[in-house]
Amino acid sequence: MSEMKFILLISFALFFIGVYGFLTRRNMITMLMAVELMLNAVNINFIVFNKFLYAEKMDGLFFTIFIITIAAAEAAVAIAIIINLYRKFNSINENEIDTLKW
Amino acid sequence: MILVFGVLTVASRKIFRAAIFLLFTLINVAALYFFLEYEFIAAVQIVVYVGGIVVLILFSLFLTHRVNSDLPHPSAMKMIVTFLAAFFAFGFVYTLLYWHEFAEAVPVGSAVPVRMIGKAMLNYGEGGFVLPFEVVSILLLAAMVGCIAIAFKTKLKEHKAS
Amino acid sequence: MSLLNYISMMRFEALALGVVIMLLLVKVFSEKMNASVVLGFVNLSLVALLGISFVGHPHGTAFGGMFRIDSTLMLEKQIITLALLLISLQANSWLKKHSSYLEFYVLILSVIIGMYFMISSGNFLMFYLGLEMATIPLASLAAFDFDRIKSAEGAGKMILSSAFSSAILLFGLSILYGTTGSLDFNRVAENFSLTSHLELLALAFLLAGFAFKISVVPFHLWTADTYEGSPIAVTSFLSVVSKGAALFIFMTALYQVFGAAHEKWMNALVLLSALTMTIGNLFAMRQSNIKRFLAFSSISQAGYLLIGVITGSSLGMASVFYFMIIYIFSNIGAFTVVSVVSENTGKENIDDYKGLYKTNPMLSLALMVFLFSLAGIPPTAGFFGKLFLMTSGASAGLIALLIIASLNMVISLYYYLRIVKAMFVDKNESPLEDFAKDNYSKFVLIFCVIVILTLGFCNYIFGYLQSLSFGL
Amino acid sequence: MNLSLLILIPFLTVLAILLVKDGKMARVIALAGSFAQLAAALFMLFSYMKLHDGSRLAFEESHVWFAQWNINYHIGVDAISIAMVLLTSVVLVAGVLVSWNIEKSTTSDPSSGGQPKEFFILLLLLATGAFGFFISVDLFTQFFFFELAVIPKYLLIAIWGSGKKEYAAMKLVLMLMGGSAMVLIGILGFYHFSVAAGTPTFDLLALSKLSLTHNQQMFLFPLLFAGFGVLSAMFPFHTWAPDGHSSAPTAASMFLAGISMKLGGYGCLRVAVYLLPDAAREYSPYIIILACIGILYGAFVTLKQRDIKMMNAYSSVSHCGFVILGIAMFTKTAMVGAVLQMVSHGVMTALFFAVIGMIYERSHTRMGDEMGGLMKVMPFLGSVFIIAGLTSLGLPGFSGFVAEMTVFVGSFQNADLFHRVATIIATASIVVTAVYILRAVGIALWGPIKKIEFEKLPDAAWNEKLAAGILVVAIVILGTMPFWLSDMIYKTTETLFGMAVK
Amino acid sequence: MVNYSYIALVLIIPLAVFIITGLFGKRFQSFSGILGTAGMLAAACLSYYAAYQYFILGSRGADCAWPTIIALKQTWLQFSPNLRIEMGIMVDSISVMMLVVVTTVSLMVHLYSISYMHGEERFSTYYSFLSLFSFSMLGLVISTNIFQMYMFWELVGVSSFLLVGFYFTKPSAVAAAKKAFIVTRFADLGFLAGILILSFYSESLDFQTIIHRMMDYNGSIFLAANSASFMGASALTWALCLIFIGGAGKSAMFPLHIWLPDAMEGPTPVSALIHAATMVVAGVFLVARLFPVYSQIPAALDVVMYVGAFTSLFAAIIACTQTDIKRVLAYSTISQIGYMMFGLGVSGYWGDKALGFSGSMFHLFTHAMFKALLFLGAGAVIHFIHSNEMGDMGGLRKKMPLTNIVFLVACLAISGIPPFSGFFSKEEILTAAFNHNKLIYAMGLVTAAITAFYMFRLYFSIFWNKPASEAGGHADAHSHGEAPVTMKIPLVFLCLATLVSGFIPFNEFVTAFDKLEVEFHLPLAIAAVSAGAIGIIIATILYLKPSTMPDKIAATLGSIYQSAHRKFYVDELYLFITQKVVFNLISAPAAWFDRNVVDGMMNLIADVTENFSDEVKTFQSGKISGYVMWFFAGAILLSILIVYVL
Repeated sequence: MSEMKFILLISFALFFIGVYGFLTRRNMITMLMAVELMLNAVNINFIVFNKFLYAEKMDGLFFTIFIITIAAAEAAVAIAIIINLYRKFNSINENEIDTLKW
Repeated sequence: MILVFGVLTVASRKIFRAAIFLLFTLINVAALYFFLEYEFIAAVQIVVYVGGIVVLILFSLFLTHRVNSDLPHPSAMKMIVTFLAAFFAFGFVYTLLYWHEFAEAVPVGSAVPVRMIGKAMLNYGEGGFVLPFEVVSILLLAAMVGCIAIAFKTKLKEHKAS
Repeated sequence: MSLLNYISMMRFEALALGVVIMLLLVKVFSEKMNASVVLGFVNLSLVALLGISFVGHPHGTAFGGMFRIDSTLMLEKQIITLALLLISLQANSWLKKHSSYLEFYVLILSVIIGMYFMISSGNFLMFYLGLEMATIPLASLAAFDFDRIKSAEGAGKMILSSAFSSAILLFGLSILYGTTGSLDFNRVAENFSLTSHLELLALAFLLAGFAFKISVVPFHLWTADTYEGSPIAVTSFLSVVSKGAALFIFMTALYQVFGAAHEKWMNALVLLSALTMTIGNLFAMRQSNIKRFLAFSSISQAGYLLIGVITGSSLGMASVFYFMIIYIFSNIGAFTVVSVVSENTGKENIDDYKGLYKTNPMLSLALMVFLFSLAGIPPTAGFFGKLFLMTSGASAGLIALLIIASLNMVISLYYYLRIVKAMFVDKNESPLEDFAKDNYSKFVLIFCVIVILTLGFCNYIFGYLQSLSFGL
Repeated sequence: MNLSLLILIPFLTVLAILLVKDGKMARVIALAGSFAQLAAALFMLFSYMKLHDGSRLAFEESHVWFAQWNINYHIGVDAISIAMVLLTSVVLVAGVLVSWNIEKSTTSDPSSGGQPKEFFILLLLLATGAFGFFISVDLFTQFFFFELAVIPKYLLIAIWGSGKKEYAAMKLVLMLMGGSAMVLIGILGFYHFSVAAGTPTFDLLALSKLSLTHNQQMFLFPLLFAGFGVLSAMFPFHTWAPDGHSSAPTAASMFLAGISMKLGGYGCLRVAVYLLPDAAREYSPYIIILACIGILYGAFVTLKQRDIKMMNAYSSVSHCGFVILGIAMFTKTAMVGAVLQMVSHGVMTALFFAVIGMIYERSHTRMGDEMGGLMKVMPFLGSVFIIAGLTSLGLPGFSGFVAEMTVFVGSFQNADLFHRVATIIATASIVVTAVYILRAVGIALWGPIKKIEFEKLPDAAWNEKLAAGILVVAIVILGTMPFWLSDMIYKTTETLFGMAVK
Repeated sequence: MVNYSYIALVLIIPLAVFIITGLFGKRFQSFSGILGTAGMLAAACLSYYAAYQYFILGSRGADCAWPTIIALKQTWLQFSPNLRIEMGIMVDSISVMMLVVVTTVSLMVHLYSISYMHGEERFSTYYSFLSLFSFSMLGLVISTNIFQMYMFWELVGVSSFLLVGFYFTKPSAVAAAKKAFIVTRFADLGFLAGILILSFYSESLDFQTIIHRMMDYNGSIFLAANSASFMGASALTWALCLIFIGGAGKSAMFPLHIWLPDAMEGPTPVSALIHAATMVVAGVFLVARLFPVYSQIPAALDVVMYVGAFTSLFAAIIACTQTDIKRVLAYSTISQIGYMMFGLGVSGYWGDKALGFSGSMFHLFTHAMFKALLFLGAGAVIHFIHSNEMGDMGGLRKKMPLTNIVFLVACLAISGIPPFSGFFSKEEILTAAFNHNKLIYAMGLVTAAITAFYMFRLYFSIFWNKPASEAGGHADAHSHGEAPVTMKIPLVFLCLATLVSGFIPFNEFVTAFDKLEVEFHLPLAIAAVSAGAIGIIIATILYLKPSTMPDKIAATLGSIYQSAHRKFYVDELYLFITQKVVFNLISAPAAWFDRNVVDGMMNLIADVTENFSDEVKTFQSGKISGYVMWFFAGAILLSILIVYVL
């Protein structure tokens, strides 16, 4: 196994750990954290591909930068919304936030 | 290390611990970048993620959570099913990756200097990223406005109400 | 390339950005500005935006292929701008009362700028940025009904699931980057090979990401909750503009980037389309909240739209445009009625509409026209839209899918008729009283009704759309 | 003769009614419009008779509608469509007349009635759809009008109906739309095959020249035939009819049975059989079986009905079985019979529903056994009822006889046992028909007067007399002078099916 | 060729009267009676003139047969190039004879009804229906085309229905009208099927063409029709038998006779016209019309013969036990028509063998006269007594002398006593039967005896028996019993006809084919007359004076009497079939099936969709992780599909 594929193994694993976390967690903030894990896995992918395959250009690298930036923005908005939710429901547990269903 | 902390992040029942584990994971990822000689990305990772997002998350945790309370335990059944699904998906995806033959070039030894990044960032020709750069700035602005609008206006209203 | 040239190419983006900056300046410097002046200004500028879009035929690429423009893309932008204009007019009375109307416009204009960029993108990076820009501020907009807890809940569901969705999409993109070595549409298309399983995986993940935005089953579950929770203006924006923009770029991506794999995605989309129509309909059947109901109905409409996408022919694409336009008018029209009722009475349940015809005949008639258009009943334009989609499907030989689609038309008629029945047939002890409608909403309603009743008979519009369409 | 007039007149009438405020004005306009339409239809008939060599489409008109799909606004008439148009305009006039007092409808359900403006708009919209359907030669255009004629029924029944009206209306519309969905698939299938053949088209004439393979025909035919069959209440898709008819307001029942069911029969003949003769021939045994079941079974079910409106609804199922049977028998004579039966049943059932509606408005009951002796108090309505009944049971001199006999004779031209037995089974229904008609006459009109309050019921008013009169005249004209119509139709049938049919 | 197209007027006049009185009769109630009678008088004169022209001025053709003249022919409806319904006028011996019969009886009834129906609320309606009937019946007899005949056949049935149900407020009248129509309708089904078969093979609906083609032994058409077999009989046999069913229905042959006695619920003149003289012989006329074809197929003729003979005996027996005078007459009508039927059945086509045909037609003619007379006489009695029951009558000979005489004449005629007309016609039929089949002859003879018996039972019960004062009923004992003059004229006229018509040289005029030389067989005549005489004598013994004998005999006969009295339970059988089988075993389950199974299926589809919708809704759990779970599963499944499957 090449080095690249090994690192990719790690990043893929990290991605699905994130998925697992998202799916099992009840707390919205931990869900957000799980998403961050997934995004990090994607970042690693981009960096690794850029590094090992297409080093002559910086597409992957820039993509990573933008993902990080956007992740920040997304997290900010998400947290704003979550805090908003917390004010209204006094909880951020998804089990308790289900006035909308069916 | 990344994986260990990642697992801990999603498995920890104490929410703060989870956050700290996330922090460690992110730092480890940064280390990985560093190791891959992308120092700039590593730096960004540390600054934005560790310095920004995690802090934000911790901050929001303080706001929303009673400090030492445990997270509710997800049902075992659900955990197993989810785990199996995620694991299966992982196996599937990784198998595909494993059998894919990349035209692996020899890694270019030198690191990408920050200057090049800066140049590319402002280049508007082929291989330049000025447009995304601008766009992302608008995006950040908009996100900011959105956050402010939601967080502050509701607060104001509540104040008025009380 | 001169600056003028850039501006001409990016006229939508530039002007919208200009308006955003103006609004921010207003916000900073003169907080006490009269609301109706600002709203009028924004609406006017949207009209201007639409107007200048018809000057000249810009085409070309800029920024190293990251930005592309041609007549088709112009058309797509015109369509979503038109929709935004209608929504803006419809939302007028709601916004006047709203404390943060300035922020609303800043956000929604940023969203539409994101959409412009997304539509015009020639590169997955730009596409991703545009997509996020069209999502993140929108999530905060979904929470804009500060008083209603449902609004916040919908927004929370939206932002979290869209974060997850974009993570999946990004994962696909990263793999695509790994296998093809580029993010540029043309380069990806060149390097894309059907033999690589990994690339197909990337395609699948991308499809899932797109499907989330277009709210295709089973990636649709956030839709209903968010639609119900959001302010009506945002709901209509989500259901029309958001969906439309995503669909446009989806078509571009499928045709221009993944054309080589068309058999794969066609078959996949046939499945998704069938599922979407059916499940969307089944959900819609039992709804009691009209917004939620319209959400599900819009899910099933997405299924019909996919038929046109699947065909991969220029006629199919033209039908998608055509249906999209009709759908904009029908859906925004319907939401306008809902918004008028809800603004005046605060009621959103289908049961509240009982006996509406007795007190508000014009409003009910308008809603009936919109619903029939959504259901595809002649002589409304929706009939033509749906039939054209299905005809394009027929010329591509998607008979099985068409069978499902036609059966779904029957089911959908059932629930559209439920509302018609509530308004026209059911007796109500205390129907909603006759209330005043604001002029903007009236204008939107009349305009939508006229368009819906005449569009099907104006054959040149379809000809125009077809001239701008392309296939695989 | 400009055929578009036939679509324009009712449509303009709709617009005119939209513009007026007053319900009284609305009905006058509606009546004027429908008379204009009748005049136009008659004018068309005469000019057709003058010019016709009986074979080709007359007064053709074709405008490109959507060039991209080869959709044309293509209209034209031959004898079959002329028959249908005439039928529709006659029923339209009668329907408007019958609904003259819809404003103060006196049915037992106080919630129904009112809103005359809306009522006439819907009625004329429905008629517009029917006219358009009958004269269009392009499948797309035809389908457009076809669907146009479905939805107004929902509102007509659900708003002005009685009994379980909402359920019935919904069921009716959904079943009809189910049928139209099948038709749609069939039409799209046609389009698909024409695309495959290199000439995408919706045009009936062009499609008839398309040589489809056996499998293609076998695939399309059941969809189209069953789809249209739903509309013409083919067993087992007939259950919308009893509920729908019995709940609908009088004029809507008249339209439903008089016109809508004909849309189905016309479609079966004009689209399914015309375009797919080979498949039609292969499927015809199954269709014949279904038709026979429909005819006989419908008749027997009718026997058991207490509600006379329900009774007529079921009898429509039985009668429309003859249409299907005539088409499936695959001889020219039988097809002519099918068309005649459509016309005849259209007028007859319209008359029947009209008179049932009038009686209902007076007696406030539709249960046959709660009436009795009504002949004594309302001799005019009673006589009309009996005339309708006699037409229904196929009395010579009335239209039903001509149509049924043509179907029988035509069916019997098939020399094999199966067709013969089927014909005989179908003929057997005339006895059952006689039984239920006489039963209805016996319990509702004859016998002693059951309720005191019946004795003071008024007989028909002028509008009712006029409506019934027009329909009776139509029935008698058809019944005593069928030759002009049947000859015309025979020639058209020869042109349309000359190759395929005995 | 003589022009007979004026015969069209014979039809048009009643039709015009029907339309005028039907539409405007309300305005001038009483006038419609006069109008109707005048119209009928004109029609009758035209018919007489036609008969005069045909029989007296015209002559037999070269082949010794009376010519068949198509006076008028107009295509009315073209089914296919070969098959068309033509409206026309066919003039031949039987149609001319029928014209005379129908117009005569109809005229009498019109005239009679003016006073009989006087004061009825729906007087004009009555006359319009009568005219309608006359029109239809006349149309029937002059038909050139089998379908034309079928059409008028149906019209006749409807007019009968309307007239029987004239007193529609009486439930029994309603039931009788329904029964009459439905039973004949059922028979018409056979007629129709027969027409379909016959027309298919002969490729024509025209009587002359059909007869011509079917008479051609070696023609391909006859061979095809005769060789195509179904269930052991040839297509032609089937066709003829089916057509005979049609005739049997109208002519009330067993087992389709049940409607006729009930049809007496109608006004009595109507019974005289329709249910005695004209419509009920339509079946006989039908068989006679197609007789050349029947004569080719002996099997079919045998059916006609046996059914006719059995019916005549069967009905005669029942007639002995009935107490309602109109019912007695009704059964006697059935019995006499049975006579005519078996007359045809025993006949052949050529030469001497054709005696049965000629006799049957003769009997048709004479029967029409004396049976109409009987009914009108009975009508006069009923008019006076206001009751139909024999028990309410008696000793009326004093009060109604004229009626007494005409009734007696008619009774003697029907009993076959010379020199009254019945004797001649009956004798011919019996002679033909004797030559053909002895069993039938025996049955005929017995029937003749029974006929004489029940007729005189009737006669004595009305006019003799107990004295008038004891008779019940609602007659005003002091009133003058005789009817007004408009009722008397028809009685007298018909009585004269009954007296003289026996001497018409009928065989000269009405024959199957060529000239018929009839030998008079004295022994047979004696046998027939003595049979009648025996019947009369028994009746005289039993009924001339009031006595208990009849009851004793009835008691002795016990169940046989009882079952004859109950009409051998045929009605009950029908009732069982219609009520129990058709309504409860077919209709009710069918209705149930339709509501619950067929409709249930449709509702089931809706329910399943709705339930499915409810099920599906639970996906929308309101929980993000649930949503994302679906998203994730969808994405993975989609990728598996895309990568491996599609």
